[in-house]
Amino acid sequence: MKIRTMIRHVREGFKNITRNGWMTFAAVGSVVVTLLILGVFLTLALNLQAFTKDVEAQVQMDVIVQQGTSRSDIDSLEERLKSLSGVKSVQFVSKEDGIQILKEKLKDNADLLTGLELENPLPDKFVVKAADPRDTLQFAEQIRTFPFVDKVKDGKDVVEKLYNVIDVIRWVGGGLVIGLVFTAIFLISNTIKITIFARRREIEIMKLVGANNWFIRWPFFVEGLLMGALGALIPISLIALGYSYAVDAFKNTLIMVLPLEGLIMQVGGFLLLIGAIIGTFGSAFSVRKFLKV
Amino acid sequence: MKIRTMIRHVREGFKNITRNGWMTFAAVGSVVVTLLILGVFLTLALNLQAFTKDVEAQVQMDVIVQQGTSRSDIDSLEERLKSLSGVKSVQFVSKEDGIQILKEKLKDNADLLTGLELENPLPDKFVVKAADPRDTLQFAEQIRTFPFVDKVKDGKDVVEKLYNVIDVIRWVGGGLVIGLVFTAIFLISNTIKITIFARRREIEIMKLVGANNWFIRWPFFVEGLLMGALGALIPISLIALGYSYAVDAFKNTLIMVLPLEGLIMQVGGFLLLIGAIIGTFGSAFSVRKFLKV
Amino acid sequence: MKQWTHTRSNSLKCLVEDVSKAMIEMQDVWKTYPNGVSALRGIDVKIGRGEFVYVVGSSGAGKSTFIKLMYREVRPSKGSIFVNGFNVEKLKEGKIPLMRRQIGVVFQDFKLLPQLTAAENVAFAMEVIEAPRKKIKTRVKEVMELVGLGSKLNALPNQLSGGEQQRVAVARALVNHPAVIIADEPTGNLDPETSWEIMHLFNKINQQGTTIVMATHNKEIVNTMKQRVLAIEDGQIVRDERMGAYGYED
Amino acid sequence: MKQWTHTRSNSLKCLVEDVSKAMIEMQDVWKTYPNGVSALRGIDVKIGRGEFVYVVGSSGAGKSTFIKLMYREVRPSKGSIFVNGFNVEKLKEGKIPLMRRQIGVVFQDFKLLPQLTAAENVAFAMEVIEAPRKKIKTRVKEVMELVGLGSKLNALPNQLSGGEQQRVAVARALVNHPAVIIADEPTGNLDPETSWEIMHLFNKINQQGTTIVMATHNKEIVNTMKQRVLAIEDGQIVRDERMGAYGYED
Ligand SMILES: Nc1ncnc2c1ncn2[C@@H]1O[C@H](COP(=O)(O)OP(=O)(O)OP(=O)(O)O)[C@@H](O)[C@H]1O
Ligand SMILES: Nc1ncnc2c1ncn2[C@@H]1O[C@H](COP(=O)(O)OP(=O)(O)OP(=O)(O)O)[C@@H](O)[C@H]1O
Ligand SMILES: [Mg+2]
Ligand SMILES: [Mg+2]
Repeated sequence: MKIRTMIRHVREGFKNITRNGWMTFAAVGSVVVTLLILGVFLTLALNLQAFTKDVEAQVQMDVIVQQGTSRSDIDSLEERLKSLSGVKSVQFVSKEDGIQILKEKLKDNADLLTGLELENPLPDKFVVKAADPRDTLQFAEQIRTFPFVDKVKDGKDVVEKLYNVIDVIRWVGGGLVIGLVFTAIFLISNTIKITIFARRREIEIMKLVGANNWFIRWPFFVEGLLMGALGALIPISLIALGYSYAVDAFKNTLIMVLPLEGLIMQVGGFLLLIGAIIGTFGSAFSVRKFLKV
Repeated sequence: MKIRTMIRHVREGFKNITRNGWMTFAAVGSVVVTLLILGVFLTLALNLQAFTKDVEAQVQMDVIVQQGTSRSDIDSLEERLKSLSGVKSVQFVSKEDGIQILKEKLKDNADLLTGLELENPLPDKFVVKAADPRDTLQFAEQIRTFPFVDKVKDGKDVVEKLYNVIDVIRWVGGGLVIGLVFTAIFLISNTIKITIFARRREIEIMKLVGANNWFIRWPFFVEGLLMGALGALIPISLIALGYSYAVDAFKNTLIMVLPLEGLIMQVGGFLLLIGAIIGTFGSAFSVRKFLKV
Repeated sequence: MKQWTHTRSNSLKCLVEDVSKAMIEMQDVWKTYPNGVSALRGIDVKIGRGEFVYVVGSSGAGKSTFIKLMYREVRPSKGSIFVNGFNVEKLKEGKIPLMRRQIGVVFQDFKLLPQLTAAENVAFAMEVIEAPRKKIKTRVKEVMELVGLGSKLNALPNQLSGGEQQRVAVARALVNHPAVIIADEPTGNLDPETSWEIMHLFNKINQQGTTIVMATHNKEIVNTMKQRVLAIEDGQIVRDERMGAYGYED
Repeated sequence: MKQWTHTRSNSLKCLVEDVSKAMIEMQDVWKTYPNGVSALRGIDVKIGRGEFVYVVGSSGAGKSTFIKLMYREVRPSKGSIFVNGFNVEKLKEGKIPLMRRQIGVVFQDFKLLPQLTAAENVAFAMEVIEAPRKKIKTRVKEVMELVGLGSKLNALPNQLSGGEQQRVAVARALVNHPAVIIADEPTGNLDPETSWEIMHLFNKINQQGTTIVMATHNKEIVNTMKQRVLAIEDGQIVRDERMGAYGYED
């Protein structure tokens, strides 16, 4: 193909956007709305994922040291725990710290414990966190076999329930996002298909006048790319705007939200990618049907 | 309008579905996918709402009775609490019950409390639930003024945080549902608009041949209604099927899901309504633009 | 062969209606299209009830524009138009279809509904006036046979030859026995023999009192069937002859 | 006025090409449309390089079908078709455009691209063969002036009169100096004078060696410009005369 022909195709692609005015407008409208909903969803899903990661990261286990273990044995146990690959942090909590913490837990009824400081029945312990919280229960099994370890409290019941809930949230969230991605792909390519169906006579005429398939396809490629990109830029801007308000609104509240820049790069990049790819190939693919003349 | 004309319009509406074969097919495809995503969302949102209601329903307050209050005074306090309008349940927890509960709470460290039974330092209390959990804090204020009440533990901090989280979930969920409803309306009517735009010449011809606006509109009404209804029935069936699996899958798990029948009635009814209304009026409305001939 | 006087006498049958008033009247009509093309410039013309008028002129002279004004496909930039008592420009929106039902139009580009069969296309014009189904069926068959398409009832427009499509358009214009038939080049895609059949049909209908306005390039037809001829050049009526001829020599 | 012998002598210029072979050849070609209509029944015909052939026949006889076979708009049910050395039916998909670029077609229904202006429509046929932009611009202007539309370059098809649209279709068919021009009723919407201008144009092009096949209903043209006449009736060639006449009397 000659360069001037390539230039011609790009020029025609641009012109077609305005030539088909109303129809292109409507189609881009559909792309915008579809990608907007997808983008809002991705934004929420990414935040939800960050939130569940955060919750998971709080999972830890108490490694209870046997009563009467010597300081040096405790130190060597600490070394051993720290040397486990995949362990993120090991924090020593002495029996004295333990009483304080228990008191805080009982709050109003803390006075029940007065006097216990003198003959402290609590053990020394280590609070251990795994780098990957999902390994916690496994580490617990392993640590139980270590010397000087009385028992390991991994809160198995609670942790398993927590994982259960998090897994459901992730599956549902992930399923929705994937479903929405496919929905968006379908809706965008379907809309483009309809607009091209409405122009099938023109494609037929072009073929009858001697155009080959690529000559006809190229301007549709360009047009589709433009429509997709245009249809992505609008929702990206809207989401960036809306999200920056949300970040402000949730500042100083319990709810943690991801920072604007990184999120917009991810969501925006993805929307632009979908818009451009589906726009381009959706239109090229739909044209194919009418090229058999 | 004569009856035979009405019959003719209905017949033409049905025929048009097949006459425009491919295009109608594509348009119904878009309606199906749009309503499917909306339906899945509504299903999740309804379940989420039920879940948050459930969590809210667990909010309660402890009304601590002053030490040494006589049994009859306690009884009259109970009467008084029960007579408050808007209070759902009032449960008496004696100091003895209190120790048991505390022991369970401390679990492994329960032995710390041995001996406390003899000189029980815990107070008697009432556990009070409001019919509308949101009124709990207000009731707490009110109950604090009652005689023989030492203090009211309403867990204000925690409850307020909980409400905060629930409110965010509801706002986000509600916002998404409303957003999706509008998205669906836009996408469906836009798709129909494009298909009608592709047939604008026909509308023009009809007018030039002497058809009046209603004569042209009626078959489009019927066609739009059919497309909308068809486009709603498919996702309703899919959601019913998928949801019945979900109900089975979540049986005997932590996650509570709403029963199939009620949900499908609500979601299905809504989708059918949207499909039919947008189908009918979307097409009639789009036709209007081309009637000015 | 029909004569103008003949036509006149036929129109006497319509005395009960307002014969004194013209069937079609244009007063100082101008048309400039939005792109600046001035298609008609000061048209003044009266066409009586029962007349048969040829509109001739070179390609792009303004014949179709002149014709499209009559049923309000095109709106004049200036001037007034009366058709069968309707003031076409002052008509309320709801009345436009009523006006159009008085007129059978053969469009230059046929304007058939592509999704409907030949018979359905013709039937459409009758459904619009809410005729009973049975009557539609018999009448549609009748006119389709009149134009020689009795065997093509169920063909879609794109399954018909150019001339067949044109005859469907003719059939649709006739089907409701309109007061006026306006035909824009109705024989452009027909062979001479078929053209003459259509012309004889128009003639017969005209003799029954229908006003006919027909734009045409067919010199032979115009010259043979001596009727009134309106010649349009460059947007103006340059000739208006009773019993005229096509009048261009090459 | 041109004679068949004249045409022959012109085609001698093409001796370097394969003159012995016909430009267009059909061997026992049949066409039955999917709906069962049998449009062509056993067509055998040879059209030599540089010939000028009129195809006549009544409406629905099969002229357009005959013509559409040549550039593969319609596929035969049976038989083989050769155009300028291409075996039209055996052609690989990728070669079809190459074959079509040898042929300039004036379609009966014009087939103009509605979104493009008159000039852009004509230019399209040149863009397809990747002609340089400047050459396109000058050549498009040239042919548009040849068909008398020098002032309508920027009008969209729906802003043109019927005859003007038809002439844009003619201009598009000429623009690439094709080896064959196939014209289906190219003067159906033109007044006699403009028709003659187009015919003189075709004549000149034919004298330069271009083969021309033209379906027409215009008796006057056929009878005046004595050329080969193929008469099709009911899907069969019923007459094939050198220097023939339209040959139907009404
Ligand atoms: N796509 C089609 N499907 C079915 N039948 C068709 C189709 N195209 C044409 N026909 C039929 O085939 C026959 C020949 O049609 P064709 O278009 O070749 O006629 P024609 O000679 O060009 O007529 P005209 O002078 O009216 O243009 C006609 O009876 C027509 O109805
Ligand atoms: N919609 C339009 N917009 C702009 N210009 C137009 C439009 N329709 C027609 N014209 C121009 O107005 C002039 C008259 O057009 P009209 O269609 O009335 O011609 P005509 O006499 O019917 O010609 P033909 O015999 O070719 O059909 C022409 O120059 C044409 O280009
Ligand atoms: Mg015209
Ligand atoms: Mg034909």
